[in-house]
Amino acid sequence: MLEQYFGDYITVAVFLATGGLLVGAGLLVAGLIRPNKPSKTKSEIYECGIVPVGDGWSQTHIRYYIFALLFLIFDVEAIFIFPWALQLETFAANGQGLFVLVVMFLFIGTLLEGLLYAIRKGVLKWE
Amino acid sequence: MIENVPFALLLGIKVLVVLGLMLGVSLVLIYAELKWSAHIQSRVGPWYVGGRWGWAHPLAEAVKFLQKEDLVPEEADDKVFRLAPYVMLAGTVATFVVIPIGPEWVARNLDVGIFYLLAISSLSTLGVLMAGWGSGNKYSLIGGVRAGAQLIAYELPLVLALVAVAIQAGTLSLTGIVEAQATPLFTIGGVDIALPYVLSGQIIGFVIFVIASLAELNRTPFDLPLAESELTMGYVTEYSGLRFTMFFLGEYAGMVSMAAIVSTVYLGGYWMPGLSDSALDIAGPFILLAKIFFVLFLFIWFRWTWPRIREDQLQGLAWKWLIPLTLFNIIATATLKVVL
Amino acid sequence: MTDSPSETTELDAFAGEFAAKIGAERWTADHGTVHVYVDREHWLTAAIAARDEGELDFFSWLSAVDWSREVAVGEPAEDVDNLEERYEVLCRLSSSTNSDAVILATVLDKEEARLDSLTPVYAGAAWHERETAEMFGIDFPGHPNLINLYLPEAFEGHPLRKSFALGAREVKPWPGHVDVEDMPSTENIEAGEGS
Amino acid sequence: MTQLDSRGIVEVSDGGVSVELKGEAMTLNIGPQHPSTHGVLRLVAEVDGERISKLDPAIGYMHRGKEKLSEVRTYPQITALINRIDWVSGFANEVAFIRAVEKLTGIEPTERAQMIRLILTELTRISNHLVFASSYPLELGAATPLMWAFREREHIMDVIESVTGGRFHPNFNRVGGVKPAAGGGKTQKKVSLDLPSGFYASVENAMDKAELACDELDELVTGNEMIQIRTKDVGIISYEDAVAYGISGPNARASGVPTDLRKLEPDVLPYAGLDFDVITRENGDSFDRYLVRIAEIRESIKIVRQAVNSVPAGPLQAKVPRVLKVPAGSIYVRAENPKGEMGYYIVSQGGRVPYRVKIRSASFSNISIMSKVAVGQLIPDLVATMGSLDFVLGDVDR
Repeated sequence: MLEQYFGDYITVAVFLATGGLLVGAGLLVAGLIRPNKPSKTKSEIYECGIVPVGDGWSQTHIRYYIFALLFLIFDVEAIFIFPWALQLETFAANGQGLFVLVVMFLFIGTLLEGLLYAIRKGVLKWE
Repeated sequence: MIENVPFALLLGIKVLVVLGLMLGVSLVLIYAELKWSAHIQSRVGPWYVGGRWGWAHPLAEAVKFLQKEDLVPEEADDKVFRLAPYVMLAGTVATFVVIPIGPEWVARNLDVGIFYLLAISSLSTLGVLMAGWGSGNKYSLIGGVRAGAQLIAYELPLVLALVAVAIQAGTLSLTGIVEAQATPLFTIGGVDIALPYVLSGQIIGFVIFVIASLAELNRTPFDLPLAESELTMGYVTEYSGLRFTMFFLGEYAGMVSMAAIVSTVYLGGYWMPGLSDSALDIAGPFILLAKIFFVLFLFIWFRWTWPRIREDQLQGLAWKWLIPLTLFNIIATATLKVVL
Repeated sequence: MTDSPSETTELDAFAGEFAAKIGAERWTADHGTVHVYVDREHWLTAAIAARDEGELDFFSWLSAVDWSREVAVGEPAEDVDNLEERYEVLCRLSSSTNSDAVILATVLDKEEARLDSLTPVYAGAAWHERETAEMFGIDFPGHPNLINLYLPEAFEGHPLRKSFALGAREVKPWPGHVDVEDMPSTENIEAGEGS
Repeated sequence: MTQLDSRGIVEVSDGGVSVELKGEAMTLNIGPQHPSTHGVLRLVAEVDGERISKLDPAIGYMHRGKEKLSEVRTYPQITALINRIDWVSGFANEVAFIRAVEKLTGIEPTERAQMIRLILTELTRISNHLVFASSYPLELGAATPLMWAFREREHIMDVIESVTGGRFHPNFNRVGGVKPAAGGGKTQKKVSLDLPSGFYASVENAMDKAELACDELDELVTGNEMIQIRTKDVGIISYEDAVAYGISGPNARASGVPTDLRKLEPDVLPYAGLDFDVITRENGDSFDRYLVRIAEIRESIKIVRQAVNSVPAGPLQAKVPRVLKVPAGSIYVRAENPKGEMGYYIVSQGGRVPYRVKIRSASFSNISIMSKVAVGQLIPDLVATMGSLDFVLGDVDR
């Protein structure tokens, strides 16, 4: 019974671990075969054959900030759509199809309007 | 019979089967890409290793990579750098949990199948992001950031395209979705006609899903995180030896899993018209494999035909076209579902 | 060939006209190549005039010739004893629409190798002047970024000066000994020293 | 419009939707060992995210001092030196130099040799542009055009090889004509090296294949939406900038500059009797530069087809003294290299070696504009612009 309940989680966990094990085992085998002669030059960062200038971790201007916000909004909304999608048939069978459709259209319409606003505001344009 | 096998043993068998399938198909895919791209470019491709048509070429490459020295740059963030391939591959392997290869053949038929897929497939992008950040290399950093941006932009079309499928199928379980596609829609001359979703209402969803999955997989025309001519090798610039191979393998295994999802959700998965359930138990995996390779052929064909687009264009495509289109697709599917 | 009389006269006429336009007195038009000589003080104004009055908008190249009595490599100049030591800076300008073209030239004393930069007039002169500066040691006041183009900053000497010896020729006189050098002995190869 | 507060946050005043962090400037080396720098060009870019705020090309990794080396070589020896300047179009490099020497000495090359030079120059141009048309899509991420264009280019290389004996560095020009005899020496019998048998048929075949390559490229690359959005309005060079920077050849013609030295310098090679158009375009963006080159391939095919039918009979070489001494004087001769204006300024003092040779190569001026064009571009645009300028490092550094 417990298996039935936790089986899902156990399966997923085992599969995740398998992926990790695959890498680990591969590296282990490779570690036995491969040469290991570290040197200063080998451990340098590759920057087209030139000694790197400055730090590789400088604060970078990523232009995806707004996209990330938009994404968050849409992704959360998408979660709300799924239950509705699954229950649509039941509602339709009960004769409430039109009602749930209109409700969801309003919802999606609001989303679209938000996206349209963002586009019109030039958020998606790279300056 | 299956009920009597202990859970742990069954799970072990499933893991081995899935792993074998994933690695086997990935190796065949690497070979197929070498050959297909060669033929697209009027070359012959691998020719010598293994005697005939160079069939052992991917194996030889794997052996070669095993012998390569494993370098970790001094300036890299050691832990993140080393952890990245694990995350990448773990995420990819875990996607195979829910993909059914026959009516009874699925590692675990999760109720939240589609949800699970979307969540777990993003994990490999996390691996890419870690690799980009951990390398301490500027190209890698830019590549990793690009990968993150791509995930953000194309996760939504993926999700929203699948919402329409969920509406049509009425379930999130992948086995359920395949069964829904096998359900006859109408009868012509006494023959029940069932159609995969690509032919019965989800053509827009299919196209968008394929485009978005190309972006998720960082395949051309969306291979910006690697972008050889701009960022030398993007997020894998600093990786060498087997660690690099793991990214390589992860990329191809990711393709296989994505192709499996597309085949299952839109092309009917293991199901084929005219075959009974018991026949599908045996033929199912092969049918699915054939569909997977059809999708993979599309992926490869696109890669060797098209150039790469720019990030702002990539973002624009997702936000201005794909997302509104998927929303429209949801509305259309839902309306049809209620009306019919 | 441009040596036919009619063409030469045509070219002469063009050269004379052009020299008048930019206020230069000396010009030559041998071998179909027009040289117009200006003073170093008028270098910049001559270039401006050449662009605006002469309608030579295309900047082709800028370089120099080192006239020197002592020559480290190669053959010395003709009549070397009476040679006046100098740098000749040359700038080729042409038209983008027709075949008009001149080489603007000026003469610099070796001691005062300095010349106004043409970058305000022709943006493309920037790299050519940097090249000339490092190769000949000529200074271009007014240049926005006069650093070495090819050579490392620590490099000493100016390679295209006639006094600059060519390393390869110092070691091996031409035609060199490449052809008569001993072949690597076969024993070494068999012993596997290469691997 | 924008104000920077103490946290480094830029606030846009219209409604405050776009609030973005201002990043640090990062110095990024692109090259010398980089897939898209065609050799060893190094671009030191200051980038903010992916936006380039300053670009400084650093050249000189391939500087071979050809001008200095020329001062210690006789004129025939220099020919071998200079066809290595732009190694993608080796033969075309030689033409301007050899014509300069011929004009200084007053030796008139034979008509047959001139026509052969013309044909080989045009074949070189087609081959150069095919290399461009194959490598440029690769820089934009498309790998297949490379193979297709190189496949057809091979036929042209075969023709060049069958005539000159060399594929990249023909060293075929002689003062007064073209290489007259193969073999030679004491033991071998002298063999007259004229155009090989089957030359006309193989040229015809190569031209058909080149045309096929153009058609294929049109289908695969030119009409491709993604190529177009990547290259249109990217890296725009205005007419004024083009001439002020000395940009020549297809790059200049894409900006509307009508200069084509094949028309302007009729006494270098006998183009006068041949019918062809000078291709110009207006926008000066990367896509136009690509289009100009594809159109020029077609024009060159036209030229070659006319030229092979009008190769005059006669000797390959004029009478030239055994030891070539060039009278004192200075001359500048330029010719239309596939990359642009290739010219040689030769100062002779009457001896066997020149006193000074100034080599004017096209790529040097062509890429000097990068530091101006690249500012404000994204890294992918930089690659698209750089590739569209079609430079070769040997031609930049000399």
